[in-house]
Amino acid sequence: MMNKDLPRWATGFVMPLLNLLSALLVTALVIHLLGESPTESLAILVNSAVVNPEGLSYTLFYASTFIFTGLAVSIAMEAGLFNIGAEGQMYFAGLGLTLAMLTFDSSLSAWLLIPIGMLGAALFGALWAFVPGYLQAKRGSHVVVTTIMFNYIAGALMNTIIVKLVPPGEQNPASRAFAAAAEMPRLNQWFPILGETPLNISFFLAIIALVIYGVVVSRSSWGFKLRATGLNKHAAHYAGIRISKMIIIVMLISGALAGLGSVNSIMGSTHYLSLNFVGGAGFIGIAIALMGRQHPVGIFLSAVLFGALTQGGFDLSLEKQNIPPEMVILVQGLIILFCGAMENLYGPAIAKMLKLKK
Amino acid sequence: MTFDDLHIGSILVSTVRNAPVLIFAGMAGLFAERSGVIDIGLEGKILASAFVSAAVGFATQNPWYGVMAGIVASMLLASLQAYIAITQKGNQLVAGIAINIAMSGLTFVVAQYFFQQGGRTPDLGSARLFDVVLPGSAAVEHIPFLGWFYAHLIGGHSVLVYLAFALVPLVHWVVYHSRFGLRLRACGENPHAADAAGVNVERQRYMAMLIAGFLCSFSGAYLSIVQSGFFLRDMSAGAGYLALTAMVFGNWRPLYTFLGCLMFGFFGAVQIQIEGVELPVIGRLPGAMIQMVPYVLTVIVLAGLMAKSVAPKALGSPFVKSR
Amino acid sequence: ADPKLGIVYDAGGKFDKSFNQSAFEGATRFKKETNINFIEVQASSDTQAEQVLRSLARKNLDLIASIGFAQQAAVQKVAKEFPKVRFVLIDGVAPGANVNSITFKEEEGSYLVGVAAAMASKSKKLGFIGGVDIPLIRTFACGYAQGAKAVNPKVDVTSNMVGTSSDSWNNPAKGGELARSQFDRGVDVVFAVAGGSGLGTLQTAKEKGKLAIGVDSNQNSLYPGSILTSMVKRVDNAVYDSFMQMKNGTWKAGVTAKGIKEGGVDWALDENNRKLITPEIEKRVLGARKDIIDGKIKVIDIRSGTACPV
Amino acid sequence: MQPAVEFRGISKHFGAVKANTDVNFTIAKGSIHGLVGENGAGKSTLMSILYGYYRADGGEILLDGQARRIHNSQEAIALGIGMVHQHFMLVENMTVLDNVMLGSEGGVRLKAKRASVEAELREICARYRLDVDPLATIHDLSVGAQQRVEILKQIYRSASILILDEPTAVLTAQETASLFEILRLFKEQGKTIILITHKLQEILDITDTVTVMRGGRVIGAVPTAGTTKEALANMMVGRPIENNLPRAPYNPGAPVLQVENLQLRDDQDVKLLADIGFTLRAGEIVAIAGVSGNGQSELMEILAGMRVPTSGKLAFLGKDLPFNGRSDPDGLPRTFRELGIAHVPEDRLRDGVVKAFSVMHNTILGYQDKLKNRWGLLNFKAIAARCDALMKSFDVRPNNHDLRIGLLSGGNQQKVVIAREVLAQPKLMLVGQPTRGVDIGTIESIHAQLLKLRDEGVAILLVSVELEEVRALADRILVMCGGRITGELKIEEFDTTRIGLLMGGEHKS
Ligand SMILES: Nc1ncnc2c1ncn2[C@@H]1O[C@H](COP(=O)(O)OP(=O)(O)OP(=O)(O)O)[C@@H](O)[C@H]1O
Ligand SMILES: Nc1ncnc2c1ncn2[C@@H]1O[C@H](COP(=O)(O)OP(=O)(O)OP(=O)(O)O)[C@@H](O)[C@H]1O
Ligand SMILES: [Mg+2]
Ligand SMILES: [Mg+2]
Repeated sequence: MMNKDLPRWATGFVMPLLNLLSALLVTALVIHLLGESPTESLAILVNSAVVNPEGLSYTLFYASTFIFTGLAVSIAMEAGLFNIGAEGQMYFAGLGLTLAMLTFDSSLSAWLLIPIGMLGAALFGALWAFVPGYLQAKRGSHVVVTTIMFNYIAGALMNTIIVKLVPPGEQNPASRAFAAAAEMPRLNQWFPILGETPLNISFFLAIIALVIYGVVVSRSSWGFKLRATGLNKHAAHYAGIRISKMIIIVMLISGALAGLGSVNSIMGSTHYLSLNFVGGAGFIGIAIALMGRQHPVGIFLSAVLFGALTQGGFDLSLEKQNIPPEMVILVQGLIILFCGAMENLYGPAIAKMLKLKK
Repeated sequence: MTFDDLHIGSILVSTVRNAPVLIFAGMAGLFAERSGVIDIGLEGKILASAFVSAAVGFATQNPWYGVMAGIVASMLLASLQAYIAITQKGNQLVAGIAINIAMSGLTFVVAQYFFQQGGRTPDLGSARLFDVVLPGSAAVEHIPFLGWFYAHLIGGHSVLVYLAFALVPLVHWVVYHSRFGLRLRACGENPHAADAAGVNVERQRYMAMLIAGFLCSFSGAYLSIVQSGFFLRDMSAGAGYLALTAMVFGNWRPLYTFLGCLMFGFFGAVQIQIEGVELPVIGRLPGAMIQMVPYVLTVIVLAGLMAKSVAPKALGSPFVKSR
Repeated sequence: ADPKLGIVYDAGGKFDKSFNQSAFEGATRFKKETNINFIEVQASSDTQAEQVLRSLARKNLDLIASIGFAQQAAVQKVAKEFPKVRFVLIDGVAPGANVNSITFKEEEGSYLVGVAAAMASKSKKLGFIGGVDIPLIRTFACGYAQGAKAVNPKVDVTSNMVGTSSDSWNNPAKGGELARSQFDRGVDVVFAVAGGSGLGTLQTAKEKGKLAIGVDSNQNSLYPGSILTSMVKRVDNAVYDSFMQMKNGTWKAGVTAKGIKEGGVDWALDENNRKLITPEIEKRVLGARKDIIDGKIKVIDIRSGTACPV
Repeated sequence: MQPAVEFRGISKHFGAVKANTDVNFTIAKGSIHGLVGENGAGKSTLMSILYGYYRADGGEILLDGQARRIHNSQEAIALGIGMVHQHFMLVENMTVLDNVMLGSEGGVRLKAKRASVEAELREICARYRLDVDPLATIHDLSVGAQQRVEILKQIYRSASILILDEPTAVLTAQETASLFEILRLFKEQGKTIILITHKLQEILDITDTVTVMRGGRVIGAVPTAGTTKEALANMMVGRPIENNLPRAPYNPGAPVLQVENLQLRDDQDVKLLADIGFTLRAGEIVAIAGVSGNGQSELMEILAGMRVPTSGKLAFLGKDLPFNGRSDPDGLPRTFRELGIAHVPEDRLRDGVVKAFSVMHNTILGYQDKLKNRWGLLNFKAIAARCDALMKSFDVRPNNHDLRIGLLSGGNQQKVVIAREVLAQPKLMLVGQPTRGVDIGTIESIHAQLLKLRDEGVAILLVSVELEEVRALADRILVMCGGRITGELKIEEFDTTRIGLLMGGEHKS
């Protein structure tokens, strides 16, 4: 209510910035306590994640995955569903993609393999979200609970399957590597300045997905129905929206989006399916959706921020002996805390200052 | 597979030992959510108290100091959550998730800094909480069934196990038969009504969150100073989420939540027992497949038996005075 | 000049009480003896592994030790890009003229501890607790069972896995719970191959007065009197040797599988478990050890595609 | 006169909105004091300040001559102030007993007190002739009964100053009458009562003095005895109110809706509707009168496609309504809307609007698919223009289509809903409680709209518990009780007593 009176530049720019600074301040304190220099650490972080072109490309590579998982969580959230299962959906989607690649990578060209891989991933991701969606729609089983369960189930199932895909004589619990044709074209072939980077066209796909998401959710009649369902089920029913169908469809889309995240991770980087390749990207998607307020621009910025942390924090731990890689996790948590949960921390203060000036 | 292969006795004892982590956290979540505050941050609180309990327990070589320090840590986190959810009227889900993530990082960083063992605390050794042996256990040990029942199912656990089980009727009483509980439920259902009736909604929610923090700390202490004897990074391993699931499963009611926790403990124990055992029809299941048994069963039970869960109506929405 | 050395741990980190830690110890030993420093980094994901290796390679390091099979693809790729940099891959095989791949015959060491376990067990029921159900862990389990059954075909081996996620290596509560449940079923010796979760197993064994077997490094000293022995996997030696060879200019690329004969795996006998290992056990284990070295006993490696015979 | 409450220079603003400006007046002890004014005049705000919800920006409140600062509801309750809110303040899944005890439990253990409180409640119920079972759960109670629980709460706490904010908005004539009986009893006991209502007849019936507010200020305070409805209305709105709106002569056309033998049972197989049958023709308004909770809501929901009947025949323009054996109404309202059935739901906040949407978005709710282009996109420029036109012609205030509709007053929300449904040019219009909680000026304009629609040949089915409204709008009247139609009257036969009997279940005589 307070914010209503604040100008947009304050709520949209100054406050998030202050929140981010607060998170960094706490981080700096921790770094100081660990006996390292906060300013140097920040310099390393920024340099590694943004200034250095190769680092920036890694930032954007991680961001591409996060955009997809962030979108997956966001779209479900618009319908009032809290999909905690992006992690499992992306994991299972990796299987769909991999099965497609293992089948076709020796016979088809890249132009066909990429769409097929995306389709496989989206399909399997959607499939993994279908059951929770269906149970929510038809049986009223809480989607939060079922998606958590489905994360665990995906873990167990994928473990069983991946072990079966290991080529004989290999140690790594992973499928065989795909043929070169099944690799997403990397951006460094057009922009050599990016250096050796896994950044690939998935990044553009992610941007396209953001735009489509933005248009569909806020400009289309389906998006209108989606949001109405999320905000008021009774009114949605009154408006003739088929709520159970909506829930199932939105969960399918959500799962498919989470699934597309695996295209970047697998076809864009490792080129094989390995155990636990998702590595928390699904959970980060929750943070991104919440911090980004389910808005395409917000999702993009949060995804890039988290990508930068993943990249920069890694270099930081490399250069600073006392800062373990786990420090990044703490910083992520702090940023979500300040920028996502306490977004209004400085609202009253700013309001007061503006009033005083007048 | 014969009946004996199932080792019912072992499963039951294992259930009793598995459940307390979930019971403490489940009851904690119940207080928070019954007051209207979503507590997805159980995981982070468990982890924080597990670490602090172990670290202080080790440093002082007294498990009870560890437990107390764990309580302080968990309650501090709960107050932060409360401050965000109640005073700041921020997003409760975000707050909880942020705390989970931050604690996963912080416990590692701090443990590493102090102990230099890769985010682990040293072994507590004798500073652990050990199992209580009921008087006369040795004497009755040899009586069939009754001996086992007395010495191993009822007896032979840590004090915290008894605390966990004793907690359930206590929570039930507080929620349904005390003034505090009446106000708690009212705040979670319709804070405006509570407010109009002269209940201080914010204070009530703060208290609920502090209780949640208090109870949740035992979950962490149980993990580190009872079950393991040290702290290890991310050792909560999803217990907070599982407890939350048990609570939703239990429809935000203490007794059913307790049953949910037992159910998870039980399925977990069954899963241990059937690993590697030749099952009728299916044959021998691969280890990883068996891991999913508890989760699949939960989904089935949720879809079949307890489809409709009714959350407290005001859950998740900050209380803003006005109509 | 001194060689520039680097070591890259995998997601477990250098304190995993498992092979990363062992590698760290080997490198540290080298440093102490030679006063030559090394750079160390942890790669948390497969994508990061490639990034790390590349950034180390760009620093013109002479030798990079990559610990863990997860880095296999990354080593293969980066080694190709930087033919002048040499790589040692532990636990995996990558082709390349500048790569030395070192794997271990975990089945052989496990066989030895299986023999010891079967002899020490009164109930003739043995337990195995693995972290995650992957081929490497199954190799341990199968070697262990082969050794045990060689002593007495009637010995029963119960096997459990902690879980399926990466948490499974950090869940001592579950590791302990699995052990309790196995003890309830009559098991009296348990072999834990589960990283941090295994610590819970060892501890529970001590608490319950049963025997446990440690893994990777010599864990006998953790709970003297209740740890029967440890299946040591000398990653430390592999790293130490590689660094030494680099220093002495004798480093060679290739593929090595280190078994007992090559000093890659072994059982651990020291003052901590001296009392537990009776002369008969010792005799039998040493006999088996000799037979394996002489090739009289061939322990099946399930990774070669052969099913576990027991 | 001894003053119980004195407002001195009270001001309160919310952002730019001046809800109360320099409010001064006095309420005499032991009197019933009426408070009237348009929607948004500032009545609720003033009472909220008295009850400690809001802190006034300026001015002071005197209780029994003493200046008091009331910071929260606890303090208000301690000072003997009780409030029955516009929207009931009850915890739905708790019993009456627990709701009464909430906040005044009298000890840590509930059990110790429960029995004695229950006995006391039964005693109060008997004394005040309040028909409430203390052990019933709130969501099982009718609206009227919930209202009685609110009163019960205040009696139990022996409030000496009782504020009632639109207590009669959802009550039937009988319920209102019995509420007033209780209020008179209170007055006899020396309690002070402040009554907010939009129904001027009630002011005349029961109050001693009446204060009129407009735009946050007090326009006047007059003894009730010396005033008339017209005079009050004039003060409130600033212009005379037309009571007899023009309407074309009754000339019904072809049947639009035919209902035969309609039955509805709930999950527990309880009969909610039985043997409903009637015909509705083009160009007529048929009103369904009855105590709320007697099946009217269910009937409306069935006709709107929001619920599926157990059995029965429903024909719209001669064709069967497409329930075709479905058990799930999911999506059905859309089909019905496309056939030409519009629906103004009785619970507008629950069903009729999405509070978090802007006014503009709410004007397309239910019609979103009609307005999309072939890409499925909505042209929000055009929709905004459409919305502006609509807001202008229905006089929706404030005139800003980007405002969240939740910020509009109930009356203005209602105008948006009605405008939206009228704009769809329906053949049948279902209207539930169109003027609940709406001020007289707005009632006038809503009634005018509905009559215009009728004159244009639309068939209108009106559900209202307001007999005044029924009399003002209906051509024919059906009375429902216990899920059945107990009688039918032409408007010429309008007779409050007879309708009252039929509403009570007295069968067609
Ligand atoms: N919490 C609030 N925040 C902002 N503005 C408010 C708030 N409450 C009331 N207002 C504004 O104050 C004015 C007075 O509102 P109030 O609710 O007191 O009117 P009212 O006379 O009770 O109306 P009604 O007859 O509809 O109940 C309105 O213009 C409204 O917009
Ligand atoms: N949070 C709020 N912010 C701004 N204004 C508000 C808020 N809450 C209520 N109001 C204002 O208070 C006034 C009264 O609101 P309320 O919902 O009580 O309407 P009402 O006309 O009394 O409707 P009804 O009694 O039929 O529900 C409205 O004019 C509305 O604009
Ligand atoms: Mg009002
Ligand atoms: Mg009103």
